[in-house]
Amino acid sequence: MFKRIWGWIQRFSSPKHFYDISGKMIPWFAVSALLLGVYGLYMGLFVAPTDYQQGESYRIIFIHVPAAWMSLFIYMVMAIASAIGLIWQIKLADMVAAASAPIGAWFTFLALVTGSLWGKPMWGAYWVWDARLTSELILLFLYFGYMALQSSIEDQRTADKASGLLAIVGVVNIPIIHYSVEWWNTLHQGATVAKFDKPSMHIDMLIPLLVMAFAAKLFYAAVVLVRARNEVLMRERNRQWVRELVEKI
Amino acid sequence: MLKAFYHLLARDLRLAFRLRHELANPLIFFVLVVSLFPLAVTPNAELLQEMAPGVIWVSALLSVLLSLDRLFKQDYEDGSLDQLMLSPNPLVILVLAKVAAHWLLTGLPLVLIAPLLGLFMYVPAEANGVLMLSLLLGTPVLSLVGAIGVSLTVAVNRGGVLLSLIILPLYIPILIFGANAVDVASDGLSVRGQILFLGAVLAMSISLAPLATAVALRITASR
Amino acid sequence: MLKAFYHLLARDLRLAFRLRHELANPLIFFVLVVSLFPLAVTPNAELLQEMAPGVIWVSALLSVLLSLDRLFKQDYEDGSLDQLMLSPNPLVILVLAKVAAHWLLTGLPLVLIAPLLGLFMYVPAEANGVLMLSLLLGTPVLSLVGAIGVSLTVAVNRGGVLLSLIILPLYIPILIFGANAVDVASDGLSVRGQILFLGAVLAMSISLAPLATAVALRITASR
Amino acid sequence: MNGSEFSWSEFFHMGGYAVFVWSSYGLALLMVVVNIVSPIIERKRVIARVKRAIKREASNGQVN
Amino acid sequence: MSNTNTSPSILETRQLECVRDDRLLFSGLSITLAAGEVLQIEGANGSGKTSLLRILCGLRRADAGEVLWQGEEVSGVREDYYANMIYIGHLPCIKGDLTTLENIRSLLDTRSQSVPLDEIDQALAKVGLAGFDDVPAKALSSGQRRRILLAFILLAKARLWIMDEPLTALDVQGVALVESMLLEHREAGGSAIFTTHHGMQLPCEMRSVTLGIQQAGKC
Amino acid sequence: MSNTNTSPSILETRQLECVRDDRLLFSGLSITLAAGEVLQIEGANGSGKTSLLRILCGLRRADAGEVLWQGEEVSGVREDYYANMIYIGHLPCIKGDLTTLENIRSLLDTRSQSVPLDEIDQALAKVGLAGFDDVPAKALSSGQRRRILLAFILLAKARLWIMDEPLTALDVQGVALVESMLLEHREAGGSAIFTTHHGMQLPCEMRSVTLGIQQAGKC
Ligand code: HEM
Ligand SMILES: Nc1ncnc2c1ncn2[C@@H]1O[C@H](COP(=O)(O)OP(=O)(O)OP(=O)(O)O)[C@@H](O)[C@H]1O
Ligand SMILES: Nc1ncnc2c1ncn2[C@@H]1O[C@H](COP(=O)(O)OP(=O)(O)OP(=O)(O)O)[C@@H](O)[C@H]1O
Ligand SMILES: [Mg+2]
Ligand SMILES: [Mg+2]
Repeated sequence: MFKRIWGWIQRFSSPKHFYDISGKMIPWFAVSALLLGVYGLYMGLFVAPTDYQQGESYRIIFIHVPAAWMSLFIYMVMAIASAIGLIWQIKLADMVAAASAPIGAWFTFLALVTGSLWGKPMWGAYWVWDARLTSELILLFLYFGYMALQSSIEDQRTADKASGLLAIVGVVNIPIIHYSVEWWNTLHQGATVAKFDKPSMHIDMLIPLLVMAFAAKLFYAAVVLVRARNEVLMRERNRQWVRELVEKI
Repeated sequence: MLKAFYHLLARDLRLAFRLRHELANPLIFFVLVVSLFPLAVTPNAELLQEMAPGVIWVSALLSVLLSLDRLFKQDYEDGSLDQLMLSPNPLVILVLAKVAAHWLLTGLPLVLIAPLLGLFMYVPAEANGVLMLSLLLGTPVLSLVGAIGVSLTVAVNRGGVLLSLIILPLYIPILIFGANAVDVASDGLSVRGQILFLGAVLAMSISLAPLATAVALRITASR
Repeated sequence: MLKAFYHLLARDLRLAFRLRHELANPLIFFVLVVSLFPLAVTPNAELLQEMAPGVIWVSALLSVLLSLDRLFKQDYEDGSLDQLMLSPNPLVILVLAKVAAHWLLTGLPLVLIAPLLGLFMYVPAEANGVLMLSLLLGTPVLSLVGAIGVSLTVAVNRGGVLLSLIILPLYIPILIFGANAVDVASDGLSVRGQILFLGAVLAMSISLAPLATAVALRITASR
Repeated sequence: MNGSEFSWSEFFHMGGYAVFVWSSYGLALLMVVVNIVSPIIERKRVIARVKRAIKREASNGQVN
Repeated sequence: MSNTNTSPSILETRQLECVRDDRLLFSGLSITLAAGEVLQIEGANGSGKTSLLRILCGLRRADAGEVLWQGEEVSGVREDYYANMIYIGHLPCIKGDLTTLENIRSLLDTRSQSVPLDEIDQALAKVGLAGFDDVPAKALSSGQRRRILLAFILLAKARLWIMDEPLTALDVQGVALVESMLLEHREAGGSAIFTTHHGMQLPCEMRSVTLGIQQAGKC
Repeated sequence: MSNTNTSPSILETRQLECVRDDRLLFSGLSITLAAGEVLQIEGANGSGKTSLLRILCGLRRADAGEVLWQGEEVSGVREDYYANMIYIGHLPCIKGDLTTLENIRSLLDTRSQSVPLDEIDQALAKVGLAGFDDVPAKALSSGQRRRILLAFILLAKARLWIMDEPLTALDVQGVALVESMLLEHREAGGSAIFTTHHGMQLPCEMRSVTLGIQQAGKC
């Protein structure tokens, strides 16, 4: 039984098989991300009511919150994939991890900037040293570290393992960072920062938010597959099947 | 196994004592960086006192960070690291020995001199004790976690800044709790929570970090 | 001669761009170190604003310091430095080219990102301009003076901390005037004096430091 | 919008928060575009590289 | 031959493969080394000799195939393998700040061996470093530094020597010294694998494997 | 002989002395090298060959004596000397991150030489690196890296070659290549000084100076 599953995993995770399957999956993800995104934007920009406290500025939420969620989600994906790659020596997992990092960094960056842009009208400052903000900034650095390590080691196999180990160590640290920052903030912080007091959200706001979040996930799925396919081509460039495939393109 | 630990520790210490001036370097760097702040920010006593815990902790952190490549860099470059990996002893033990030597040579001196700097920066006497204690618990974690980073970057030329990029985010919790403990102690409050946290992190890093470092070293050696 | 300058500059830049990630490293280090302070000291806006000029300048200084071994270390270790010294072109020109490349790769990015960090640390908008200007005048001096130090220590293994020891004292005047300019500008006063001083020091170091560096390199090569 | 007549200028005005809201959305759009375009460019580069390698090996093979 | 487990081989490789960057360096490489055998790995620059030796030591992972120590997969018997094998690579493994004696001591320490001083002195004399025992290694010339490693090899008393270009930087006497060391080692039942570009003449039978020319070196 | 200023010597040393740490490596060393002459510096490990070559280049200062380039003290005619001399030391001078081509280009740049691409390609082909021109040097084996230097020597067209252990890491073909390079260079009227431990057979007359044995090598 176990053997069969293992065999199946290995077959599926063979780069060639992945390349074929993912080629078929990408259009589906891309199209549904597009449809959901357009629908979410429509709902968010035209249908959702104006917030009585924040006015129209709150509409940033439909970008900001999905981006922030994705930034955490993608890091988790990256760390889990790295662990799989490191423990079971599945190359495909390493490729997915490597492909995820830049996307995750982009989402983190987006969350930071949109949060900043939101912060200016809300708090009167682009940046405050709030716990959540600070940990998001640190998350960005964790991504940068992963990518820097990945790209500075020549040997691909070594690079994968080294940066994978870093991703795992980082994931152990994320909760520690999270709690320490939170705790630090509550100790230090008086009234300087208006905390996000979460408004009990209007259903018309919640729906576009969730739709956008889902669209972001699908978008990630599509992009990560495209990137992973690139990695497959690059790393398997000496295999016969890649050569045949490339000749045809 | 204990013998292997002891021998490697002794070698690293001997090597450091051979270059006697090297010994003092992280210490001097620490003192220099701390003393940049009164110059750059303000000589005002009150403000200095307020900044002191943070500044001292940041400087300690930076000087450990900068001395990290002592850990494996040379051994890597001259091939001794290969010999270590080919030792019949478990790699984890050897890693622990090297980290212990590193801490004795960099962390410990910082711990010992910190109260003096605290004095210079107007840290109250009772908080000065907490400063030492927090560094005593925190600096070994810096060495232990740093070892993972060094072993990952040792093969990368000019890895210095890359190392900081990788390591600094991981250091942040220690920094926050360490500096905060001193801060709170200056206000005369209890610091039990912070100290317990630092202790817990230390225990965790002693048990996990050498393993991760050993794995990282095997990855690095595979060139 | 100009061609030699240009070629060497181009080589160093090419080498840096080859390692694209390396490019960003001093910058990221700078940002990381600056952001350690709010974490270690306080997130309080007022206090941060007061510390900001000093903290930003100290961090800039440290990140230039740490990137200094980029200047000659590798060239020394792989023997390229010997080849440079055996070049028919005057060594001073070659030194200037290397320092120029170093500044373009580390100092300039710091100058460009500093206003953003100023924003994070609540530096007032008008003082932010002065921050940039002071760094623009100051960071080349850091590279120029740093080059002397590196060329003296490059032959010493593990020279990192030794280097700081030699260089930091020389950096202190720049630090004081640079940070002070921003400080004064935050209070809305004129900073003409400070800026003139920084300019004068820059002019002096451009004309003298490369000479000193060339001499130091000849000494170092004589192994 | 809530019932009141919809006007595009009001929509773009975003109740005075236009700069913040639209730059956020603009940035998000930019990020989406970059994330679509850059892997596609990368793919072209990889394929070109493999093709070059094939060519080089073919010519080397004749020499040997 | 490589499949008979009963052979008294001390080191054996099965279908080793090594790929670097894009190029296949070797594949299907099966070598059997018995006690008392000396094997030279030959091959042009870049043919993969260093890579092969690092794989044999377990420092690098092969892209396919396995390395067996006395019939068992190396990763399973690491401790035993490393206690009986010694590897000398391209790099000097020498600390410039330690003296010759201290260098040897700490190299032996990594193998958990402690050797009495007079034995070390003998070995130093044998490799031509008598009188240099308290000179810091950085004040030695490149050839003298390599000689420290020769003393280390003598003292380690390992059964299998794996040496990458042991003749680097050695003068004529140094080369003769290595040759006589290998002979003695072989006579005592030890085995060795080495690479060299500079003709080493051993007056004993010596097998050799050439990388690069035949794609699948067999012996 | 060493005192006749009219001799057509291109490099000449007078009463050179070198002391390292406490030991006198050589003293009173006077060498004259004419155009078209090849000189081998011999000596056991640690006899001071590297030190001597560095002194000849002006990288190290002699403890006594002087080095003359075409009859004039080197420190006075640096520019001319360095434009006509090339030194290859123990160290590779190679940047792992640059490609073979870029490495050669930047080595030539330090000499302010610009060489057309096809000439570089020819040189690369000659040293056996054809097709490696866009490979980063760190992905080359140790011997391949040394070959980049050989191409550099060919392209630099210097009149005097000073080479410290040029055969390091080279395989048999590599050694033959260096030999033929030296021959051609000599035929074209160039001179060379080199050290090597690994017998280089030049079918031309070749002088040699041995360090270490006679305290004051004269010739
Ligand atoms: C640079 C500034 C900001 C950053 C880095 C930031 C970061 C984050 C992060 C990381 C999350 C996800 C938290 C989680 O799921 O655990 C989040 C959620 C959220 N943020 Fe921000 N934020 C910023 C500014 C703001 C501002 C100014 C507001 C509005 C006043 C805001 C409102 C929200 C809301 C409503 C959520 C969803 C809450 C939840 O899921 O619990 N953020 N933000
Ligand atoms: N770090 C590396 N990354 C990628 N490829 C490498 C690396 N090191 C070596 N190679 C490649 O692997 C091949 C074999 O290298 P290796 O060092 O094993 O050769 P070698 O037989 O020891 O050569 P030499 O005689 O020159 O020492 C070389 O052709 C080189 O291109
Ligand atoms: N950095 C140094 N400091 C002090 N003494 C040194 C240093 N380098 C070399 N020596 C001494 O100088 C002597 C000559 O060294 P050198 O490197 O010139 O020898 P060599 O003839 O090139 O030897 P090899 O054949 O081993 O390369 C050696 O005996 C050594 O003890
Ligand atoms: Mg080799
Ligand atoms: Mg020598």
